[in-house]
Amino acid sequence: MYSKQRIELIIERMAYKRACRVLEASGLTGYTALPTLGGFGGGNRWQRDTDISGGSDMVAIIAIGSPERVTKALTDIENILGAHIGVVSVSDVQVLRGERF
Amino acid sequence: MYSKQRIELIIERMAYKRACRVLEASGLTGYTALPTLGGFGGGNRWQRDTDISGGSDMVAIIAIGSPERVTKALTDIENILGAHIGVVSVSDVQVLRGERF
Amino acid sequence: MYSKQRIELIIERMAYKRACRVLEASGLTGYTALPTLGGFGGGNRWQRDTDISGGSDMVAIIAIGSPERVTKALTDIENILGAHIGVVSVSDVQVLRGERF
Amino acid sequence: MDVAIATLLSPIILFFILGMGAALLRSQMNVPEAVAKGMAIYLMMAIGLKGGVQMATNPLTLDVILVLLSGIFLSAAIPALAFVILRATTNLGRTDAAAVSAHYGSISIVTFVAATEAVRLSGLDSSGHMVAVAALMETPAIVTALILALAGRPKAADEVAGAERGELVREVALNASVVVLVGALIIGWIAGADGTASVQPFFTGIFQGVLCLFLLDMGLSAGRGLRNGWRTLGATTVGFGLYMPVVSALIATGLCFVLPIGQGDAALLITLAASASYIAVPAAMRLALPEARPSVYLTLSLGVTFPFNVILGIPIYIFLASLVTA
Amino acid sequence: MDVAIATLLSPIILFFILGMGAALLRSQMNVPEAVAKGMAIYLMMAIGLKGGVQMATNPLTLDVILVLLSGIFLSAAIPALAFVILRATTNLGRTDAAAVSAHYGSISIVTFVAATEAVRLSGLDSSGHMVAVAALMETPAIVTALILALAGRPKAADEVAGAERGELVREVALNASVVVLVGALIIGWIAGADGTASVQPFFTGIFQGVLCLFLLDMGLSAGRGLRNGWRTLGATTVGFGLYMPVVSALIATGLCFVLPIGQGDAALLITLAASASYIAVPAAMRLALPEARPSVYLTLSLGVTFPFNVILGIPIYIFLASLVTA
Amino acid sequence: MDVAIATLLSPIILFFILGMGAALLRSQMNVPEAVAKGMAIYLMMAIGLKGGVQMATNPLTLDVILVLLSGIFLSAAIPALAFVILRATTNLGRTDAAAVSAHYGSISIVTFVAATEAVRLSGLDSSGHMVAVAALMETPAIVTALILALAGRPKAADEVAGAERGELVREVALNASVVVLVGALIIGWIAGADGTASVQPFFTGIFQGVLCLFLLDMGLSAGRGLRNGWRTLGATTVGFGLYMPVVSALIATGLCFVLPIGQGDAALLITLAASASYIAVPAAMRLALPEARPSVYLTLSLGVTFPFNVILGIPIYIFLASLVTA
Ligand SMILES: Nc1ncnc2c1ncn2[C@@H]1O[C@H](COP(=O)(O)O)[C@@H](O)[C@H]1O
Ligand SMILES: Nc1ncnc2c1ncn2[C@@H]1O[C@H](COP(=O)(O)O)[C@@H](O)[C@H]1O
Ligand SMILES: Nc1ncnc2c1ncn2[C@@H]1O[C@H](COP(=O)(O)O)[C@@H](O)[C@H]1O
Ligand code: NA
Ligand code: NA
Ligand code: NA
Repeated sequence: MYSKQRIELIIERMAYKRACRVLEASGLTGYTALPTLGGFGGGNRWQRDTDISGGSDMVAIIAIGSPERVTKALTDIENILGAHIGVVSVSDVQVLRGERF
Repeated sequence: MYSKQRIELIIERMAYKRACRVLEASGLTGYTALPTLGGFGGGNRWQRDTDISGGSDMVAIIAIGSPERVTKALTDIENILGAHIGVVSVSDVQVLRGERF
Repeated sequence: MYSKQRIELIIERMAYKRACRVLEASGLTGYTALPTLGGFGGGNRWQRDTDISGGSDMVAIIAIGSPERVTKALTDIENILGAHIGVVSVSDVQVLRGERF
Repeated sequence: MDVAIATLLSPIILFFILGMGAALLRSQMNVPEAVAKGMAIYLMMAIGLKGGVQMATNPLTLDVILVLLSGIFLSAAIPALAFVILRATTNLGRTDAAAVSAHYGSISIVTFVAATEAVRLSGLDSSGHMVAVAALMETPAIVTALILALAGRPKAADEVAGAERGELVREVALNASVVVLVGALIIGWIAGADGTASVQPFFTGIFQGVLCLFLLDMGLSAGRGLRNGWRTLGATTVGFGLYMPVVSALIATGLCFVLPIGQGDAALLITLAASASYIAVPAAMRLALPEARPSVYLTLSLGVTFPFNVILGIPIYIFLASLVTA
Repeated sequence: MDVAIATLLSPIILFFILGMGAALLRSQMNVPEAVAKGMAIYLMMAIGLKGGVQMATNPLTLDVILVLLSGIFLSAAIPALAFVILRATTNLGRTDAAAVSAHYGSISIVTFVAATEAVRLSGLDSSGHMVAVAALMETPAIVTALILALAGRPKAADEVAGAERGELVREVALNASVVVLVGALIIGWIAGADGTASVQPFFTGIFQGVLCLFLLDMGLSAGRGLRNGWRTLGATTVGFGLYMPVVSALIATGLCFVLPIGQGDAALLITLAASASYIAVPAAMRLALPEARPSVYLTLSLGVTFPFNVILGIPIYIFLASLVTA
Repeated sequence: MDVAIATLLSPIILFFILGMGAALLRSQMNVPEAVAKGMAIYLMMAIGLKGGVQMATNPLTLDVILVLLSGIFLSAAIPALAFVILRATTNLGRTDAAAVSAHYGSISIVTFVAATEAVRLSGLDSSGHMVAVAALMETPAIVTALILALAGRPKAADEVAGAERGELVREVALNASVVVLVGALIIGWIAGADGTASVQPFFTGIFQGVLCLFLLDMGLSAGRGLRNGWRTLGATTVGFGLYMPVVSALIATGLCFVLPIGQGDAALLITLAASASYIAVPAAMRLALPEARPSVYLTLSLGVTFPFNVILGIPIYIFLASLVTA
């Protein structure tokens, strides 16, 4: 097993592509996006279904990578999160086939 | 980067609102809910699609917060999980903009 | 709180049942599968919606269990990931009601 | 007999059997949840509108009100009987038995629709207010079952953390099927046949076809429920899922003898009594009695009783109704 | 007056009110997102096709081109007025005010459809090129609003990381509603009445019914938006959501006096001016002005102005149109 | 020629082109997966029912059985040829080549439907048992391809962990398209024209319209597949995706000369031979040959061959069929 880091970025859907470009530019070899149902933040609850506008829709992006690449990505993610709605967290994980990340 | 904790609560959908209220009451500043597809527990497999009743539907709730708030939330979550179907786990994460959590 | 491990397996949908069987065979008491929206890997982006073939569809499987069971599961997961598209990571978590895992 | 065969060979039932067969053979096919939910809302709108339009032409007579009250009575009374039978013949605990009995007092709107079609195929008439009866029968059963479940408790149980006053009432009184069914009924009543003419191609024209697709999905759902869940049920519990609808049907038949009700409506009332809920009641039970096991009540209602009713029960209930008016 | 009541009692509006009521009463029911999105695409295909088929039979005269240009003018000009009003009467900052005003310059296609039905119910005719007007009015408002928002900035703001040249233009010019509406319009134009005959049962026959289901969902969406969001809006902001559509309508009415336009088309142009976007513009604003608060502009457009227009506004706009041609 | 133009200008094809254009221009619009899956099930039910009803009126003659067997033969034989061509002209390895060839032996049901429409537009008749031919042609190709792929392996490969005996057979024999197509065919056969009359407004009335929406989505899917995937394909591989359907069509045409088959049915059989699978076969390949690259076979089948067939191929295949019966 190899030690890597895992980014979990929860971000508004309209900024999803921007986040993707940033992750790719940082050299991360992959990421996966998951849909969300709803949530709470800034004192407001939101819910995906029956929000016809999709205005508060979020996606969760998971990316596993080496600490250097993760650190590199975080600078730009911080910039995105200055403008866009979202939250990011980083944790330590172990992976198989470490050369892939 | 600031050290925080991440709660991951997988809970039956009908108890989702109860879990939300508990998380909000504990002072956590936000959470995000994700849909699920299926799973396994107690010896039974379940699958979301084509379960017309939605009876075994689960949601995954992710909340990032300070250790104190997370600890506070866990007492009530333990109570909910005494009655409702679900699993909770807590892990350490690093975040940007630590004052938000 | 009890110390356990959390497997996060992101794997192509057609291999989902195989992964389920492996997780169950390793003695893990439960897992939950989450849908995905899209992602990036091997230089290619993919997106779930409007990919009529479902060919690049992935699922994310989360399983919490004791380190021994997780280690046991990982051998077979490594075998699956030799043939199928996917990524696995393991992290440390704390749980309530530790006897369940 | 002819009715039974005609019903069995209608595309709706055949698609149900197809779905159930595919699930039992472990096919991986499925209908997306979102589509199934969308169709469920559509079906309830269509049923409600149709009932409302019919009610707009018929005054709300005392006879109708008697039938409405009978529906409420059946929904409230059947769970008590079901509870006694379950406690006497199965090894289900008090809470599980109460939860199961709530399902049998309440109704299945799809079974109701399938019965409406079979009634029509038999050349009988049914009236729009039976939709109102169906809507009224959804919830009284839940009240009875909660009384039964909680009666046995030493003292009021502690609330689950995060529970909120009124959430159960809101769930029971404002769930999708009540909102859409009752709402569409009222809209049909207000707008009448003329006002709804422009929406009929959608709500009437393609109704039967959508029902085929929905029943394919119901078949998959029932088949999978049965295959995953039957092991958790003892033989006596499975048996209950097969004879209880007939018991409820007989009670309703008895009641029909003293009610001012036509043959078609009687068949529908009997079917409603015999049918078991698998969406609204399970949701309410998760909130009110979370310790009751969904694998028991869902397998029974969706995997055993629903297929029984749709394939075999409805012709029996139409036959019972013919006795009443004979 | 009769038109107002007929509109109010049509199933479409009644289902909207049902959904809004259920949401305000905190019902948990919802229509799956996927189904709502599917219906939205369907509705735009149907509207586009219908418009295209009608345009195929009528030549593109100078009169028509004048109406098209008027639509573009209204979409571009209304935001400037809205911006001035918002800055003068509310406490919204420059960016929020610009974002809100973009919504009021642009249009809501569902309001347009509801108005088309009401116009038809009033016995008036409307023409296919009004769909083209609707499509053309979607985007100019965004340009005006961006100019207003950015004019106040000391210098060009730094780009958000990951932003790409052209992404905003692509989003604005190739979003689903532009692609489907304009695409279907052209397809209807090419294929004509004969070529589209075989698809009419889907796109015309069941259109009204699908609209009922869609408006039920819109009602849920609007009601929930209003319930969650009204606290973030001050009274003057809510007021803006109620009088701004009337202000825009009056401007459009004035323009209609000098335009070569029929009564039905005038009613639609006025409605378009009065309607506010809640899908396309919010998406564009998230990309272009992410610091503007969606809770403000969405609550206003979807929770306040949309219900106002659908329930009360449309009869007013039809009345205004009758003044023009009188 | 006229047929080619009429086909090209039908709304179905125009919506396909619209979707493909939008995707190639990088529009972000999409049709939700759940809706697309729901429509796919609907289309297969409709096709199956229609075929079954037609078969109910025509006896299963020896002529029909010959056509059925020819379909099986084509499905089994074409992959062998495709494999040889791919190995000779492209740099694909044995496994990739085998996986691709499975797709070309199997069929695309949407191409089949589009051809059925074009055949009808050309004034030709086709018969219900062609649906059975389509269903039968889905799987033999997979068997051939697996033999080709595994023949080259030194010894039986180790099983993937978690693989289960029978899972591949279940996937191939009980996937959604087989279950629904064959199931609906049998249901149509049992229920006949009378029994299915009440579901015709759904399954026939709105069929063409739903097809438009589905093909819009297919266009988006094909366009995106092509845009993301074409770089992984060499020029010779792309070429294969363009000439292989014609090669298969010519083989089928040859066979038609010796078969007792009408012109419409011949056109459909040729189209089936020319069409390539993009749902059922990819799924089977992921289980059976996971090391084959989906980006190769999906891009080829969905991004190259499907658009070719739908836009240009079908008129050619109808022309080829006219040679047979001439
Ligand atoms: N480092 C990663 N972190 C998260 N997901 C990944 C990562 N690498 C690959 N994936 C997911 O796995 C899929 C296949 O990746 P690959 O095997 O690299 O082609 C991608 O499309 C992603 O959804
Ligand atoms: N602490 C948190 N943990 C998880 N998700 C969060 C958290 N805070 C915010 N979110 C998500 O981000 C969205 C926007 O939050 P905010 O920026 O606080 O308005 C919320 O609706 C949540 O979905
Ligand atoms: N160890 C676990 N890891 C992840 N999810 C679990 C685990 N155990 C249970 N679950 C989820 O919780 C549901 C109910 O589990 P149970 O309470 O064991 O019946 C399962 O169907 C899973 O979706
Ligand atoms: Na009942
Ligand atoms: Na406007
Ligand atoms: Na083929």
